[in-house]
Order: sequence, then structure tokens, then C-alpha cells
Amino acid sequence: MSLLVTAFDGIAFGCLLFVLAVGLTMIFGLLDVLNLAHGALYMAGGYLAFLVIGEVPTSLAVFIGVALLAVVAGLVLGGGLSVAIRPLTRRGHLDQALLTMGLAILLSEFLLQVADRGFHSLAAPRGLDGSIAGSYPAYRVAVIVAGLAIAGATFWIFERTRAGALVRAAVDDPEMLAASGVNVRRIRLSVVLAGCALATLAGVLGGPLLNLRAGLDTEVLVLALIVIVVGGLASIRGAALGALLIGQVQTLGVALVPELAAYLLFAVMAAVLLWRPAGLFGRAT
Amino acid sequence: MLRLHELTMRFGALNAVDGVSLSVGEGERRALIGPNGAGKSTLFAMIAGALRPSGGTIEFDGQDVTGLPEHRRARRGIARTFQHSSLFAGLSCAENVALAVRARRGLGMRAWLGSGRNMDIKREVTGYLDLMELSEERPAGALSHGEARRLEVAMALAQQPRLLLLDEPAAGMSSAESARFAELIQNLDTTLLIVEHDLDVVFAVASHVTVLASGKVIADGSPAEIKASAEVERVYLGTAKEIWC
Amino acid sequence: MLTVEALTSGYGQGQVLHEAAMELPPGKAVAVLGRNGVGKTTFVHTLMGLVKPWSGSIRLGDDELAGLDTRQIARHGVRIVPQGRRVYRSLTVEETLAISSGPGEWTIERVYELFPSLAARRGHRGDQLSGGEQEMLAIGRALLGNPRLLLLDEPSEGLAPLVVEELGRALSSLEGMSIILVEQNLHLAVAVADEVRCMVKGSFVYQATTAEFRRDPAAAKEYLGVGS
Amino acid sequence: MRESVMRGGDARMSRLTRRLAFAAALVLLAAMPYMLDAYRLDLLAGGLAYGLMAASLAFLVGHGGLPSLGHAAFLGVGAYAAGLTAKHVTPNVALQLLVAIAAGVLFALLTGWFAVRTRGFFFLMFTLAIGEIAVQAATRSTRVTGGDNGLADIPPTGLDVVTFYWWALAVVAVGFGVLVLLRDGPLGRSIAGARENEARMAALGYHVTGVRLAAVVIAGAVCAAGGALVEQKDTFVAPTHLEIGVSVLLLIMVLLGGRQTLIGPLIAGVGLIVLRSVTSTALGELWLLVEGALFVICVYLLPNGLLGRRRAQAA
Repeated sequence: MSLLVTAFDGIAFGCLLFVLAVGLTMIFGLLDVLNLAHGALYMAGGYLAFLVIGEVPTSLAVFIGVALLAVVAGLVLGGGLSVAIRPLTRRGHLDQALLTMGLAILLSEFLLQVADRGFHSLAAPRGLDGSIAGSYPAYRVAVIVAGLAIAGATFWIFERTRAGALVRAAVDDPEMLAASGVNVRRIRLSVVLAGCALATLAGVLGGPLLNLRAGLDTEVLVLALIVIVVGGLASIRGAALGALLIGQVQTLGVALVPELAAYLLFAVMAAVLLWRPAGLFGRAT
Repeated sequence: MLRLHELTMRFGALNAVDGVSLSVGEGERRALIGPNGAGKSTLFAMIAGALRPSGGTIEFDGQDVTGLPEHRRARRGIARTFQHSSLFAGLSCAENVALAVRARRGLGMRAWLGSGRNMDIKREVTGYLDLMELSEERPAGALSHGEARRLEVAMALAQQPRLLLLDEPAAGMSSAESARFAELIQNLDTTLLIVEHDLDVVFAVASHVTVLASGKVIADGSPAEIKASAEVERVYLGTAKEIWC
Repeated sequence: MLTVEALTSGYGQGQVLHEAAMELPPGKAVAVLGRNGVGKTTFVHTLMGLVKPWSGSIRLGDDELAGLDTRQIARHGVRIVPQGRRVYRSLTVEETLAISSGPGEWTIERVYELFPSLAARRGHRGDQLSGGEQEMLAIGRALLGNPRLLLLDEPSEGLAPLVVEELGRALSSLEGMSIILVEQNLHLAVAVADEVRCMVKGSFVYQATTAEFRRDPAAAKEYLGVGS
Repeated sequence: MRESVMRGGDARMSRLTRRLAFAAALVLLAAMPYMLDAYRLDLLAGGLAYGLMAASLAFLVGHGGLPSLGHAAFLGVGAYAAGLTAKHVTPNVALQLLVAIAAGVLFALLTGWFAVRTRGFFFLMFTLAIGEIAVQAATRSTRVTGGDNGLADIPPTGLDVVTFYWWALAVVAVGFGVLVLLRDGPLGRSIAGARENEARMAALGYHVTGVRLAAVVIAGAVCAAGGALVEQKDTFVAPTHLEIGVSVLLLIMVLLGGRQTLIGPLIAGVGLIVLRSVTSTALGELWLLVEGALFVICVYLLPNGLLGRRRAQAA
């Protein structure tokens, strides 16, 4: 039974990881930029909510309002990010990664200065702070529902709409898309904005699950990176599958073999890289 | 010395190279020609070891090397140049060639070398650079196109290969450059296999010519025979005379 | 219609086009012929802005295209069917055509009429198509932009003879469209083109109507054949 | 590379001047105990250790073209190995150092074996993940490492501040010398070759994966030596020593000093550690913000680092 609960926790965690990783993987697919500020964006969402509503439970409406506020913040930060990386387009991958890492430090340290360096956690909104089916926390179920809804919406947009088709085409062959007269730069900008907004949204969603603290940005960034290493770059399916897998590995690992949990993640990543160097859904280059 | 037997490479449904058998004798200078998509580059990559064939065997010096990785073939004496100059752009010309010399002498992984050996290597490097008319200290990334092509060859020569594979060495050269280049190649005494579009270069350099079309060998002979072959003219000019009034 | 003057370009340090000059009469199809590696692909890539011109001029009607980026050139009504087709691998036929479609006389239905076998595969992704179907999709994608100038780069490469014939019929039916066709397959080239240009070492050295070209096997032998 | 490009025909002469400068700097540093008080000497020893680790990272990133985002893991491996040796085996600092280096080599082989098979972004991500996983491992393996509280009760080295400073200086000088010699030797050139063009290296007969792995092992071993010094100086090591922040600090040193050189990051390392300590009372936790800003400024304005820029102008 407790194992089942843990597995369920893993699903909730996996959903959270997906919301975070999907933006990371698409920004990479379209811009060829590894956004190491993605973890800091997550943290920004969480701290924004903490600064607005504190640690006391609020009504669901207020919580949702804060989540929307975080989305707006994500859009703004995403705009800043795409302006910041533009001068470096010709400077190679390392410089771009280093820049986003520098921005991540600035952002997360700024947040820690504004709040403080202690541990904080958001409270689940009223109505979702109880438990269902005996003892399972209702908020985790809500995260699963929200995660699945976001995943579903993402899939629908990418796979069923014209906008999604344009994004996929821009990943496949941006040059040919430009040769059809499409403004590829605008598509890239939209994806950066959407990806960053999803990251800050994930920060609010995850607020009641993971403690807000110094170092949170790197921790979630690394998990999201492992997700896309495992799933394959620029693949939505890969991000989804990777997120669920890593969510389980991490949650079950920590519960069952706490001393080995870290190596378990490494082992999964190494195994996938050896077996399929481009990730489960990645493209061989 | 090099013997290909029924060599085949499939990409999906396409047979890029389709049962090619071919042998190159010691000291021969063989050119491979054919229209785009004939499979020349694929064949080349298989001989060099960069691609694993889907079928058939490659024999070098009487031994089956089909399964050997590229760097092991290089050590057995197969050297290649690349279709698009593939140099160490940030390193000097001398360092480019020195990497090849040290690799051949098995010194590439040594932590340190005595000055005697270093001088020895330097002398050898200078020799190859002189042969290809290049200066030592310029970074490879700053060379003109023709110079870069010559540095390609200098590096391959520094491997002292028994078989030298040249992949479109004259591509992008001016007529004057490619004529001078053909002269330089003619003076080498290595067994050569060369893929080249510039037919002037091919006929100036090659002792034998093999023509490939749609992955198959369609003609094989001396340059004179190839020039006269109706079959070769057909693949180059289209399927038939019927378009001519 | 299209006037190209003294066009030079290349990759990195390697110059490929040497003062290439040609004219395309409005509504005509011109075949660009030449041996491997003479710069035909670079020529169409430079027209499309995929390779930046070093110098020279590309005038389409009254517009100067040299120096514009690919998207701007596309906005001026140029479309390319590239070598190797480069269809979007993760988009279905239907999706590819939908995102390529602009206002004008070409509609998705009309593309399906031109290539019935494409209609049958409308739900398949680009990487699930055969070479011939990919070629048709690439052509359809270009046509939906209602191009003033259509660039075709070796459409017959790697295709079976029957498929090439079907392509030839389809392309011949585009009567009145301004086309530059790079081809190795002389059959297809003379079937589709009104005029012929031959390229040697990055420059145009020969021009003739297709009819004149067909009476002049010596020219073909000189510019395209093996003997010298 | 860009460096070897800039070395013109006067390479031999500049090598001589460089050796002289190195010797002079060494003499000057060795004389520091007669000029500085114990506190500053201790600080300088720490700075030198970080400088050495920055140089090892520059070897990997600049010379090897292998951009590691988790180099602090090697610091941690060296520090924990030295600390555990001190605690359970021997008080001999040299033996502790050797164990640390051996641990660094082992860790480099273990993780590098996977890492060098990846390219570009995968390498970045992989090293970042290795670094983070190392932190977790150090935190969670409470029985061995003391978990979050760090490895406590490490017996002191028994060396006084001056003697320890000389010991640290000797280790840094030798470590740095080894890096320079290896960079300029055949293996170092092969590593540069693998950075510039892997395909060509394979065609020349090199085992590229092996060459790349050698770069990781060299950098890892030298960094572990630096980690051992850090532990010996403070007789303490905790998971915070491995955190991404430390990797970032090392990267800033590399960027600031210029990734094409080894000496630049060494100097930047010493400078940054001293600067951090001097300003720590004034800035407090704002230091990390300063660090982030420094990082961003480096990427934008100093692609070649302070030293690299000067060299480019001189050439």
C-alpha cells in the first residue's frame, strides 16, 4: 500500500517535471540554446507565490490568481531571456549555456535576497488541503490532474493546431520554413515565452510539494535535464515519458534506497545514453 | 591490394551502393567517377571505415578489414582526405601535419617527448609541407581554399599510407589551381583512389578509371577507353540519344 | 522577369559562383545543366538567399533580391524545391500543405489533383513517405506559395523512372509559370524546359532554346559529357 | 589553439621568458610568509588551491573543448578522499594527497567513460547532472560522509600555517607545471586535435574517445589534488564544497582568466578568492549576486578573459 502511495507521488512529481521539461526541450529544439535558467524560472514562480500569499492556505481562486500572475512573470522573464541571448547567437553553445547559467544565478540570488534563505513551503489552497481516499493528499491529486491537463493541452496544441505544426516545422527545418515566407524568429520567441511561462507555473504548482530554499533551482533544473536527456531533445513525447520515468525513479528511489537514490538517477541516464545515445525519442544526428 | 567484393550499402529502400566489386593493384592510380548520387562518396566512406556496409567485404592487403573501425584501418595504412576540407582550423599547418606524423609513429598518446624526437618530427613535417607548397605557421583556418585542399593531402601523406583515398580534392579550385594540383598529385608514388568531378584532373592523374552509376559499376578501364565508351556517355548525358533530333 | 548579373557567392573561403549571369523570360521554364560540382545548387541557393551573395545582382521584376534574407525573398514570391526534398519529417502531408498555403490560385485541393498519390497519403508524416511522394510534397509546398518564380533543384534525384515520368507530366502542366530547373536527368529537363543554360565552373557558358539544344548534341557532349 | 596560432616565429624566445616569469613568480610566492600574517597566508593558500582547480578546468574546457558544468565534483572527491584518509588511515599529508589524486582518477574514469561518449549539449547536461548527483551522494551517504553536516573530526595536519602554505604552494606549482607540460606534449596536442576536429582525428588513427577521456582524467586528477588542499587547510569538507555554485565559481575564474590559457584562470582563481574574502564582510550574501553579475559580464564582454584579451592585442 505504502509503495502504491509512493508510486502515486511519483506520478505527481513526474507531472510537475513534465511541465518544467517540456519548455526546456522545446526551447532547445527551436533555438539550439540550453536554457540553464529554467530552474531559476521555476524558483521565481514559487517565490512569487510565497511573497504574495505567504505560507497560509488561501482560497482556490486566489491560488489560481497567483498562478496566472506567475505565468505573466514567466512571459516577462522569457522576453528578457530572448533579448539577452540574441547577441550570442553566433558565439557557440557553451557561451549561451554559460550566459543562461549566469542569469540563473542572478535571478535566484535576487529572489533569495528579497525573501530570505530559509525553508518555506506554500500551503495547498483551501479545499485541496485535505486528503481523499482515506489518507492521500488531495493537492497531489490536483497536481496530477493539472499536470495531465497541461500535458494534454500541450499535446493538442503541438499535434493538432496550425501553430503547433509551425513549431514542429521550425524544429525540423527552419531554413525551409523561412523559404516558405514564415517568420521563424517570431515562432522562436513564442516558444521561449511559452516555455518560460510553463516553468514559472510549475513553480507555483510545485510550491506545496517541494520546499522553497536556496539550491532549489539547480535541483529541479538537473531533474528536468535528466528528463530530456532520457526522453530525447526537442521531443514532447520524450519529455512526457522521461518525466514520468524520472518521477518514479526519484520518488521510489528516495523512499526505498535513500543512500543509492542519487546513483539510481545516474544509472538510468547512463543506461539510456548507452542504449540510445539520442534519448528514447531523440533523433540520431 | 584493395579488393571489394559485392559491397552494398542500403539506406532504407535505397541501395546507395549495390554490389560493387572492384580491385585496386599496388601503385595504381584509380579514379572513381559518376553522376551525383551514383554512390561514390558512400563507397568511399565504407572503404575508409566511416560507414559500416550492409553487405559484402573489403579486403586490404589480403586481410578482411570490413569490420575494422576507422582508426584501426588508418593504422594499417589507409588514409583519406575529406570532400569538404576537414582540418584542425585553430592549429597551425605544421601542427596539423604533426598530428598525422605522431599518429603514424604511435606517439600521439605520449605525455612527453624528448627534443631529439621532436626535432625529427618537425623535420618530417617540414618535408610534407614543402611538398605541398605550404608555409608552417599559418593557422589552417586562415588558408585559402586551394591551400586548405593541399593541406588535406599533406596530412594524408604524413600518414605514409599504402592506399590514399582522395575525396574530390580539386572541388572549388580554379582551373589554374586544379592544374597545378594535378601535377602535385602525379608526382606522388602512392596507390591512389580518387573521387573527382573535375574530369581534367581525373584524366591527368588516373591510370585507371571506374565509372559508377546508381550504385553499380558500369565501366572500368583506361582513361582512353572511358572517354570512348558509349555506355559512359549515356549515363552522363541521359538515358538515350532519342532526345536529339 | 528574372535578371541575374555578375553573381558571385560561395561557402566560407571557397568561391563557387564566378560572375554568373542569366535571364529568365517571364512564364518560361529554364533548365540549368552542367556536370557535378559546377555550382548549380549554389546558384539556386543564392537566388533563394540560403547562400548569401558576395556580389552581383538578382532582379525579380522591379525588386532587387540580392542582400535580402530568405524570408524576405520568399515574400517576394520565390519558392524552392530543394535538393534532397527536405520535407518536414514530423508533419503530415496535410499539415505541411496547410502551413505552406497562402492566398492565391493554388489550393491544397489543387495540389492533390496534381499529385493524386499524395492525396492518398495525406495523414502520413513526412518521414513515412517514399522519395517520390516526398518530392511531390516538396513541390506542392512550393506551389502553395503561389510563386512568381519556382526553383527546382534536381527533383529526379534518386527516383525510379516511372516516378520521374509522373513528375515530368506534372511539371509540364505548370505551363506559364516561371521556373528554374536544375537537372541531371536530361530527359526530364528537355521535357519540362523551354530553354537551356549550361554551367561550367560557376559561370553560364551556353544558352539556347530547348529545340536548338536538341539539335546540338555536340554542346551537350562538351558541357555535360565525359569526353573532352 | 588560438594561443598556438598567436605564437609566431619567436616561440622559443617567449617560452624562455615565460619560464623565467614562472620562476620569478614562484620565488615571490615562496617568500610570502615573510611578508604576510598568518590569516592572509592561509587565505592565499586557499586561493592557490582554487587557482589550480580553475586551471584544471581551463585545461578541460578551453584546451580540451569539453565544457564541464560539474567540475566541483572533483574538488569534492579529492577533499573527501583526503579527509577520510586523514581520519582513518594516516596523518601524512603527502599520502592523503596521493589517495585524493587516485580517487580523482578513478572518479574521472567512471564518469568520464560515459561523459566523453556524449557531445555538445549532452556533455553539458551530463556533467551538470554528475555534479548534482555527487552532491546528493555526499548528502545521503551519511555513514561515510557525515551527510549534510560534513566530514567532522578530521585530525589537523599538524603543519603550522607557514609550512602548510609552502606545502600548498609546492603542490600547486607542481600541479600547474604538470598541466602545462601535458598541454604542450603530444597527448596535449592530440587533445587539442580532438577539440578541433574529431572526425579527422579518427581518420588519422587516433582513438578519439580515449583522447577525450585522457583530458577528463588529467583535469580530474589535478582538480582532486586541489580539493585535497582545501580539505587539509580547513580540516573540513561538506556537500557544499561540491555544489553547483562552486562549479560556477571555478567557471567564472576560467572565463575571467581566459579559457585559452592556463595561467589566466590560476591568477583569476587566486584573485577571486582573495576578493571574496576581503569583501565578504561588506557584501555578505550579496556576494553571490556579484558573482552572477560577474559571470554575465564575462560572457558578454570578455570572451577571451582579461589575460586572453591582452594577449590578442599584443599579437
